[in-house]
Amino acid sequence: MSAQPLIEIKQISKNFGGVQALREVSFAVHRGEMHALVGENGAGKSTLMKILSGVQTDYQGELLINGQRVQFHGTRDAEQAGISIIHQELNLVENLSVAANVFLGRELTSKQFFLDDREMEKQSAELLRQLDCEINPRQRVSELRVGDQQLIEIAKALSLKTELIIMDEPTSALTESEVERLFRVIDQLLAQGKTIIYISHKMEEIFRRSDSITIMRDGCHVVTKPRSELTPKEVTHLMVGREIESTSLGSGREPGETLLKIENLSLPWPGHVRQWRLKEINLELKRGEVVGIAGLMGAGRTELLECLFGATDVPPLGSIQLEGRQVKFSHPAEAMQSGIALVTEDRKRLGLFSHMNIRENITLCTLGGLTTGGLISGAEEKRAANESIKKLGVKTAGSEAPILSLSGGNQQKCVIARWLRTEPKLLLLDDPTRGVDVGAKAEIYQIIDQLCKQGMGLLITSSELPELMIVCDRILVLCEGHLTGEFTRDQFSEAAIMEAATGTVVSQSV
Amino acid sequence: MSSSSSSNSPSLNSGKSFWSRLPVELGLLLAICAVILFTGIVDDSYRVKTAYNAKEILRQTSLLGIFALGAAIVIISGGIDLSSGSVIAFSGMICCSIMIYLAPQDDAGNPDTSNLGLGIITLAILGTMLVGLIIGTFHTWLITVIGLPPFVATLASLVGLRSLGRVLIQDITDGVGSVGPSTKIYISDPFFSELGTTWWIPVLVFLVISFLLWLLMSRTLVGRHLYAMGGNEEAARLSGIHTDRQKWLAYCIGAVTASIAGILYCSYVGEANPESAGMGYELNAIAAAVIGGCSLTGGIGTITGTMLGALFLRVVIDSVAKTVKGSPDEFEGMIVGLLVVLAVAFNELRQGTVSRKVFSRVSLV
Amino acid sequence: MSSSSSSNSPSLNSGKSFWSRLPVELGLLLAICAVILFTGIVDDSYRVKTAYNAKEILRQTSLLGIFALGAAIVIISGGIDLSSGSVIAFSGMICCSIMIYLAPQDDAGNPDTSNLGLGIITLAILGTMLVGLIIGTFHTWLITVIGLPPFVATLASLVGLRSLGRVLIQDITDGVGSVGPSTKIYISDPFFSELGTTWWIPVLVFLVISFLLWLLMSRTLVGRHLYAMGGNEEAARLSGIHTDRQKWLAYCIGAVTASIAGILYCSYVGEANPESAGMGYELNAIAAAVIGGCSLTGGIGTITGTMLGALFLRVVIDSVAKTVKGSPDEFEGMIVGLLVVLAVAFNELRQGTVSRKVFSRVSLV
Amino acid sequence: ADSQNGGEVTPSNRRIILLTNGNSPYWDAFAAGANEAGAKLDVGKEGLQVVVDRGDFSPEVQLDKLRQYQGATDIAAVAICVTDPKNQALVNELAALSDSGVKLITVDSDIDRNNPKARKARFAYLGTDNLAAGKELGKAAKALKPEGANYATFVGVKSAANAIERIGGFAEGAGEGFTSLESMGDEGKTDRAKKNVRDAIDRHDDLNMLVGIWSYNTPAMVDIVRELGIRDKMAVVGFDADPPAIAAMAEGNLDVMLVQDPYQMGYEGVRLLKALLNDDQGTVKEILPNLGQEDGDIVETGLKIVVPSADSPIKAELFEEGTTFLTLDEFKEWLAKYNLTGS
Ligand SMILES: Nc1ncnc2c1ncn2[C@@H]1O[C@H](COP(=O)(O)OP(=O)(O)OP(=O)(O)O)[C@@H](O)[C@H]1O
Ligand SMILES: Nc1ncnc2c1ncn2[C@@H]1O[C@H](COP(=O)(O)OP(=O)(O)OP(=O)(O)O)[C@@H](O)[C@H]1O
Ligand SMILES: [Mg+2]
Ligand SMILES: [Mg+2]
Repeated sequence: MSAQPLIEIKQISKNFGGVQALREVSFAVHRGEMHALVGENGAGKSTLMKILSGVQTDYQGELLINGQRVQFHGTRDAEQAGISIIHQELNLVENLSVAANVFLGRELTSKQFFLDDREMEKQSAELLRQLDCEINPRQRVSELRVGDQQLIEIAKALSLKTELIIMDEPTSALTESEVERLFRVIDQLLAQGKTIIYISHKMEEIFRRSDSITIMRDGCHVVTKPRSELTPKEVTHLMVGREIESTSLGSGREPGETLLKIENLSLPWPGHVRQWRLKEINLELKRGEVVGIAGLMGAGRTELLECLFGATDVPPLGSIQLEGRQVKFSHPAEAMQSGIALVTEDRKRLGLFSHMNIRENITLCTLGGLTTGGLISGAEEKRAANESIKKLGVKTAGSEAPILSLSGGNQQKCVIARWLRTEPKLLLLDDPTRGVDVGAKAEIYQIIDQLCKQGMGLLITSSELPELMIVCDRILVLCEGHLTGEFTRDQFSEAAIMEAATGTVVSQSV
Repeated sequence: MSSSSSSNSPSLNSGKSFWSRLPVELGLLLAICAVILFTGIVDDSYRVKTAYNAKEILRQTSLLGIFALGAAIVIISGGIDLSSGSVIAFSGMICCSIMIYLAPQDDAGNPDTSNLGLGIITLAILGTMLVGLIIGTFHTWLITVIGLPPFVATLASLVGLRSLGRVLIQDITDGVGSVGPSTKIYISDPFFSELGTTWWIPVLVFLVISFLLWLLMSRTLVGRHLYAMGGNEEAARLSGIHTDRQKWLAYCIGAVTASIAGILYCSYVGEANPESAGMGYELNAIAAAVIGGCSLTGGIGTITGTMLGALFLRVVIDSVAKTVKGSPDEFEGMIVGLLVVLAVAFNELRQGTVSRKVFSRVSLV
Repeated sequence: MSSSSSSNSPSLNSGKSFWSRLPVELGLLLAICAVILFTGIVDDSYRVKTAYNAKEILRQTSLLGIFALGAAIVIISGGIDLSSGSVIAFSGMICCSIMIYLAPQDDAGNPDTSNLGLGIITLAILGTMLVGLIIGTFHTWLITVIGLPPFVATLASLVGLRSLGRVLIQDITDGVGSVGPSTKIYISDPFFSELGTTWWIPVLVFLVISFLLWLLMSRTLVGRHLYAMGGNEEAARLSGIHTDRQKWLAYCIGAVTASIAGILYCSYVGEANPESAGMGYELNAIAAAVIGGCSLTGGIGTITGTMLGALFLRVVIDSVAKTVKGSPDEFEGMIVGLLVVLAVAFNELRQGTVSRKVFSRVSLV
Repeated sequence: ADSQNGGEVTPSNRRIILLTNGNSPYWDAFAAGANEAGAKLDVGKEGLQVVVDRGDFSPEVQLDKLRQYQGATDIAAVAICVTDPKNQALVNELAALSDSGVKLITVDSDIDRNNPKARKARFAYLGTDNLAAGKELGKAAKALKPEGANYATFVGVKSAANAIERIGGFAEGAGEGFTSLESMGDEGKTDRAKKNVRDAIDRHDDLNMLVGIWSYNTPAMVDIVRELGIRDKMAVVGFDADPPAIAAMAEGNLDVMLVQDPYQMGYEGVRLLKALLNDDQGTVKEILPNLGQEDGDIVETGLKIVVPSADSPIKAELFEEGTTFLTLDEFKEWLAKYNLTGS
């Protein structure tokens, strides 16, 4: 590695009105390396990267590129200096076409002034082919799935052809196959001598390719070491500051009688070639059992859970039996009434009430029980909130703190707490650990295990197979809306499950 | 982690909840006092005729505040109601129509409104509020079933209701009594005219409505759900909140408060005149709500804030009338506009990043 | 996966882009034809005096359309401009003031506006457009620097500008000539009065402005960035777009188009009257834009759509005047309101889920 | 008592308020007269200030302002043009105001004279009621089209009292043979006014007379008639004399203007109020010679019928003796005398 580091971060601190997001962080990134950056939620990774990419322009400390001190005044400056970033949150304009988004802010023009859409479409098609996914560049982004949208973000970053590419949790919305493709692209980039800073909460990705690893905690830099000198266990330890007891879950669960029985559940998909988002799904869930639903992005996992929760726009066909009783929900409220809870996939958009504080977020669904004579009793509500906070170990100063002041993991715990207060028989978790750090993940697994032991039935989807294999007793595999496989713990194997998740796709499309 | 969050949160906590709760009301109180003080110094009428002016300002604040509260609740629930002005005009017309229908006839066969009696008046008021309820339901229908943006739905009834009123009043006046169609209905009943004129009646109505709505918004399930829906409608739906019912409630409160205001106005003015009554008042109401700290992106705002917002507006207008000796009516708009800007800018600064973020995200407001 | 997405995308594509591009304009065209047809059948004047009626409708459409386009661009950029009505009144006042200042004096020492000459008129027009530019800049300043929600900022100048105009016009008329202060300025110059009266002049202005704005919005960088900012301001900022400059452009276009409309209006009526001119026109403009398919959440809308929206409104109003024999001015509001609802509902159905999603996410609209 | 009291507090400036029913150039002439009087009679010397305050044709605004005056301490006297005589609330406020010691008169349009409370509230009335004015214009119209006519009336706010009275008076004065085909309001918007004329003409081929009720309606009618070139079949008559209307008559596009005398109203109003404030019986007697007798509290400021030239079919003898009959040139001279551009 060349002596002169590409990027030197020196004593950088950042403070958001009382929140010390970064405390005198300094480390160096060398040219041509893949530099992994890990840390808990709220460790300050994204903030640091925002500074590096000129999004955050006011901070203490200094930033050196090729030894020269730089001070960015905007993302443009960073791009000039050869830095591009894939942000953690999607930043796309949904009403514009794919091509327009890829070249947003750097549109190609003919005669200086007029847009050259044809050229942009051509080039973005090229970029997307690199990621080998054939999205039509003319398509509106709002018509794409989360996964494809994430790929657009990646294509956008690649289109800059910069020296350094920062990837802030690029895979949080991608499935295995797409991750594969991303890493193929990463290999190409590294081969071209580009430098990559890679942030993720997924250990196997961290250790897969990266040359060196930097660990952050509470806004401080803990250590930067070559990957060879670290093991996942050490990294986790350094991140969280304590051991994560990865005791094998699932031991000592004894499933009770049938809780949920689905027969020939189908969800029509008007105005689409595939016609069915879900087709003839059959599944059975017992009390005290955790069933995972695996599948590629877009397989229809969310839809399945939404069907059970009565949250779909078009009503599903087929029969759903809860405790032997036939049920048909036209509104989530009814599902809630009969003891079903759904922790949604997209926390920011569908889970949180960002204007409200932690207490209000936790008690929202169960206020009815906290009223005396029609009026909410403040004391009762506080008690309830604090109870949940304690039970789930939400790390916060108190129930009155704004929900946005929490880290991703703790926000997720609050959402789960909201639903646990409804004392559901059946808990639906749609990708509950997306963007949640290892520590919080482990805690959520524990919670899941406890709930299951208490006799609750859980249905879980996840974008990470290993996760499902840890927490579930059974795993069902969805593919293109069809149920293509069922595995019990003893049959769990990534290969077999991926086979089921993708296999039929091929057989269909040919 | 725990250490960090516990070290962050308190500061964050105090850093937000203090700034974001108190100040809207606090700032407004200060502003109001400042304006009153200024007026009292420049002009002596506040000193000489304190009681009279106080009563007058309170009465007018109440008339505005009553439907400003309605507007505020619609805004908090994440919508907007542009129709209040026309609802005021329309419901005034309805109220008077009911009264002349039920009124005893004089020997010329025309309705004699000089002495209606409590029964008829009560009936008229209830009837009018019912109409308000229907209008609110209609708005909800347009928004939830037809799927119109609230702005468009209420804009439509802003232009539609007034003209409907103008058409109806002619048929009604034509139908009743021997005189032909008229564009106005006069009510000379002394008791009815008391309603809007005697200062404490509107004030009382205002305070009662405020109290009820305050209870609703800050102490009940429904209120919490309205805030939730305003903040994040989709999440609210997925939390098992019947957003349609919530909207129905919000728009009905908006329309009914407006129709109550309409009754009081028409009692104060002593006539129903759908052509000019309440023209443009919807903007005053929205202004009051926004000054009172309601964010047009929904989910943010308080009853007390809106009350103070209305008071602030009226105090300013009165102060202009008192201090600008030449032709106050011309200067009014300018000064009101200026102070609205100042008041809202003030809140902005207080609420800081939070609302700033919200605004930047939802770019309409 | 790749194969699956490829199997979805084209269908998704054809399944959406067709429905979401064409129909707004298409639907409007159909609606317009329907209304015209209906009017032509019910009343003979379309058949007897076709040319005359056509010219008149086109002239009025242009007067409305010019500032409706401005409103549309502000809306597309994710804001809203409530001030156009007052800007129209104010700029009309400015235009006439400049003219009477520069006008030759008659023997009584009063300005003689009967023959101003091209020079003065051009100066007045340019001056007025400059004022429009200043107003737009002021709005941008309020929104970007002070951080007011566009609704509030433009609401403030809606009330403020009109009253400022009313105050200024008196000082100006007092200052010029021997006659005392007046609330109106009359311009009798025949050429100036041609501007708004001869049908093809406003139409030409309208078409030119439309073409330029169409180029801007659909063919240039700036337009693309305006759409981007309207759709997702944060994303636009992160992509290195100078959102503040974009906003400045949008609000200036809004204000300048309004001031051009103001000039034409005041030429059409031959007088400047800041008190009543253009009262409430801001809502017509917004209505035209919304009917034309602009979404108040920003990022969605077209120039052609807005043009058709304006045409639709005027055609409907004219048809009411033609077909309602009794007192059309009273029915107008009702029918306009109704048709606005129908038109927008129509678009809703067409655009289907996409816009539905948008609306549900951003709860204001 | 309050006004005295207020007077003691700030003797330097007490206001004589002249509250109009709305905003139109008609009231500019009125204001000119009032200010002229203020200057000539040097009211400033007594710490008085003449202020013209404008309504918006709705009783509500006048109510608000009347209450506002009661709340203020420096209001010495008020002259008001009542938007709506039938409105009881207005009467109550007027009574309250005069009870609070403020000198009160009405100008241009009076309260309902059969209402004792109202009549007691105001000291006197200066002007010509719109009903009479309407009648006179009606007669002129009759003279223009003796065989009768189909007419349309154009006004800002149809529900405004002066509109209702003028329209009613016109119908009465014109008598039988005259049928009203349209009565259209434009909310005070001049462009709407022109559109209304256009639509009315378009709707009724048998329409042959246009009647302008508010000052800006007449120019609007003239413009459209000129544009459509239907002057020969269309008789054009109207109230008030806006500058454009005067020009229109000069070029022969307007048959008759009925002109009230706002200038004199303003002047005399201020003069009377000043006299009342100083308790100067002499001037009061001079202005109201037969005060105390039947209708002694009414001063007719008179009407002017203005025709293009002497050879107009409209003749002086048609009208009440209170009404002055002028040709356009005479009228222009009269305007010049008071340095007015319109009336
Ligand atoms: N705009 C902001 N305003 C206030 N506080 C902020 C803001 N952005 C980040 N923070 C705070 O700064 C700290 C670091 O946030 P950051 O997003 O960098 O963490 P992270 O390491 O990216 O976490 P994750 O792994 O969940 O992405 C957190 O405590 C967060 O609450
Ligand atoms: N915004 C959208 N527009 C059109 N189709 C969509 C949209 N979102 C999802 N789909 C379709 O619906 C099906 C299910 O999508 P979805 O992403 O919910 O599946 P999923 O299994 O829940 O994936 P994940 O849960 O990992 O996001 C997919 O086939 C996808 O094509
Ligand atoms: Mg992050
Ligand atoms: Mg999903």
